[in-house]
Amino acid sequence: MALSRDQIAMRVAQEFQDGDYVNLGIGIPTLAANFVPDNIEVMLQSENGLLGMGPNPTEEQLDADMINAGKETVTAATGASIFNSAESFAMIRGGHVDFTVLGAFEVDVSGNIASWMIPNKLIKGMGGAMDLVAGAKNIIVTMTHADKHGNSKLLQTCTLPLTGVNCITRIITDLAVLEVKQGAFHLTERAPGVSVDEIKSKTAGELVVPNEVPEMVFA
Amino acid sequence: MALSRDQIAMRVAQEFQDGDYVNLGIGIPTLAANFVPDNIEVMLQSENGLLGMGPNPTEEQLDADMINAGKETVTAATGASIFNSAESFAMIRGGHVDFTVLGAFEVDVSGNIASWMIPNKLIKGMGGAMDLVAGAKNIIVTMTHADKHGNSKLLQTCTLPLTGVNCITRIITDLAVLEVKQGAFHLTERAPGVSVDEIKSKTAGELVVPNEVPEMVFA
Amino acid sequence: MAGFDKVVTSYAEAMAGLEDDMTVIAGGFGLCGIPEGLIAQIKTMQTKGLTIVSNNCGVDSFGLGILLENKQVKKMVSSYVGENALFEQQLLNGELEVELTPQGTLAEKMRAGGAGIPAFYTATGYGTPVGEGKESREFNGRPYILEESITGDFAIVKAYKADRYGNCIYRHTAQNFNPMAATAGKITVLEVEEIVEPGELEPSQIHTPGIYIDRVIQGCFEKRIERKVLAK
Amino acid sequence: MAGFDKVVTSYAEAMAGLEDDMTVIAGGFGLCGIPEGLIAQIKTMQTKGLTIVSNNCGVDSFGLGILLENKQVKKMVSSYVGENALFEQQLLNGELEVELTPQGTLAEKMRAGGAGIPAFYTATGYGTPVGEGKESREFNGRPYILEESITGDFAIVKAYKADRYGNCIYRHTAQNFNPMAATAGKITVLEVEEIVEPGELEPSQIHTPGIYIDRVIQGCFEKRIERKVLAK
Repeated sequence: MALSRDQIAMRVAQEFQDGDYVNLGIGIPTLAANFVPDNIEVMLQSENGLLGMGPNPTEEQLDADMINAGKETVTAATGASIFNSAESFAMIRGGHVDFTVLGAFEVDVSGNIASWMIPNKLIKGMGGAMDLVAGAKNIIVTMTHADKHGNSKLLQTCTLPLTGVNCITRIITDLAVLEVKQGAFHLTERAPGVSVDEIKSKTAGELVVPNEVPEMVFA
Repeated sequence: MALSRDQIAMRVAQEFQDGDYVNLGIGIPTLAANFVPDNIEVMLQSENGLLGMGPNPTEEQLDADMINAGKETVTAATGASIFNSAESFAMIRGGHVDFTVLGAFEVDVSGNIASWMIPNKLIKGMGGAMDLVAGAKNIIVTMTHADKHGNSKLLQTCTLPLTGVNCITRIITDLAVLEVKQGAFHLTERAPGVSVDEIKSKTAGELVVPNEVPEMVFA
Repeated sequence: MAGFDKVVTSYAEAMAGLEDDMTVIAGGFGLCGIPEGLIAQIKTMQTKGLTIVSNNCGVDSFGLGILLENKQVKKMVSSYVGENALFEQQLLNGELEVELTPQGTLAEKMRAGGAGIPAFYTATGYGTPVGEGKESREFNGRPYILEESITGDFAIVKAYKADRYGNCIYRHTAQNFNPMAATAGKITVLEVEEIVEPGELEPSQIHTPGIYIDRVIQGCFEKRIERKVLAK
Repeated sequence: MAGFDKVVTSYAEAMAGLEDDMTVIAGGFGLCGIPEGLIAQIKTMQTKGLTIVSNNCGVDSFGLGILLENKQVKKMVSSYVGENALFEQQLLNGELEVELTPQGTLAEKMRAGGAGIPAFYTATGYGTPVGEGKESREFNGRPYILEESITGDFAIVKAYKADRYGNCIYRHTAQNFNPMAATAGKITVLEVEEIVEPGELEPSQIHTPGIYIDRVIQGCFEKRIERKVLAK
């Protein structure tokens, strides 16, 4: 069965290693913070200028000067640092952030990603997404495998305006985990109870399927 | 009579206005700090990362972590700020420092300056001089009009490797004050008791001399 | 010896010299760390045809949004304007131009503008609409695009504490774009929560040295919260 | 959960992985704010053929000068080396290469290296020997030259206090090149006067966030003064 949003986030959190600096986009990526295994620690980077983002504040802790990149009120974790936007993106673009996790409208077999604009429909802007995909050491895209009309979001070539090129190497969807390499999606795991055939039918871009595709394991 | 080093510095200090941020090079320029008129205040920038340089320390104030760009021990004046080298030169190169005063081996009628290298003889390096002449709003060169062999240091074309091009607009020597514009040195003041003829004879580059050349006035 | 005392006592004085069609760089991220009183003063002045460089454009009734409402803005240079319905409407009507710029590129463009760097290369935006029409070049086998710096006729900046010389510190994440904006204005105006005497701020802890600041005004801030989220 | 604890207890551990012919970026200005113990460790390791990027090269018997003395340095990238007679001698002998780089350009090259900016334009050095062989281009009618960024296999940095996560602050003008050097090493090693617990440093007053730091070691500093000048 397709994973819930929480389950996708849970699978994402398995990627992290102790000591990783991680930037989580809005939506499912943010949920991953809730599922970091007990035996490791990651530090969350928020691109408005906070490294070591803590939980949302209590009413007593609430402070208008303490927000994250999603403009939500947050706290600073022990050992946090706070800095300006140029420093924050120096950190991101200089390759110092270990993981960026973000959502997407489309990803293609060349590792291109479209996540910020739907012409004539959505003109909100790219925020920090283009910087994040250009700079992070490892990028994970989380999204549903297909849109609500059943159309695949894993394409041979993205159709929407791009956020970045040749930058996506790993995708975690509600159905599968896939690597992007050598011009194809490589299926490495499937959601528990989801068949390889279902994944094939919902993947429009070239898909490489090994003989054995293990199910994801949740602790 | 030719000005002493202190007198050159005194004349330099007359250029400053209340509220100016000033970077003073090693030698005569540094002396100018001693002659800032009582009714104005300037703030000294030291390019190793100090804005608001104070006097040298007493034995009690002495601190190895508190030096200026000449590597001398100094103090911080009230209202000083301390920052890193990239910030210091952002300040300089971004045109935020009002005055740079520095010495030179040669200056020419195009406003070119040579101050850092004598081939096969002196290989100390340019330090911050190239940044300062490229960035400051106003640059004053202080030097003796001629070298110790009597050779003019105000040339038609510099012969030594340059520090910067088309950047010098004002020169204060032991004999005169000159503006550099339209491909010539323009004599504007002479040292008390120094004749226009002496200045002419010691200026190798094209010199424009007005009918009246007032003597410098010292308070 | 008043040369370094940059404190002004009225908003009119603070924004004196602002004219139609000027470029204004504004600090702040969303509604966090914005110079509320200076924005209100621009509204009062009714200056038209402004180009505003700011990561966001406030919300419909607060922050820079009030200048949109008042039709004073010709062009916005921003990375994200999704909180602002009026923005979308004016854009679709053709009343407003927008130059969408990646957030990190925007921050770096302001810094470069203040630092005398006219242009720099970045990988951000290569191969995307942001890179269209810009020079691209490879360094060490990777493609980058050339981005030019930004400077403004004015910069409006919000800090926590400043001394009379303009040396200032920012509080928590209200820092954001403010330090870069401060460096990039021909005239930089700083609105602060508290003015202190020179010497009260520790020199090596100052975020923005006073050399970048032309005027300092004591403000009074609402500090509206855009998304109040509390611990569960 | 030791992932963020970067404290090491021996200099051998601090500089582990340094090999012949590597590039080392060093913080410090003259003898101020230099990682004394890390430099001594490089001498102990006898690593040869090093390229050292540092504003200065110490003096003959102290700071980076001891690596010159020990003939471990193949090339220096510096802005000013006038305090060092040995330097001049090795240069004239052809034992040493030098790349003289304006001080501000050097600082910006390190910052750019750490910030993912492969190159930038600057007016500094245009029309001088520094600009020779470099691309030049006009922006707004003024000529600039293209300068490329610098990164190192190692960066060695000196701070005042750091927490176990590597967050640190510098003291007075011992800051200088250290923050930029810290960002530009593949492995960045921080030698500090005092190690504190995470949370002891105020987050918005941290000069270098721990993300740039790989190893932290408690040092013991002589802090030699290059030019002691006292008030008259």
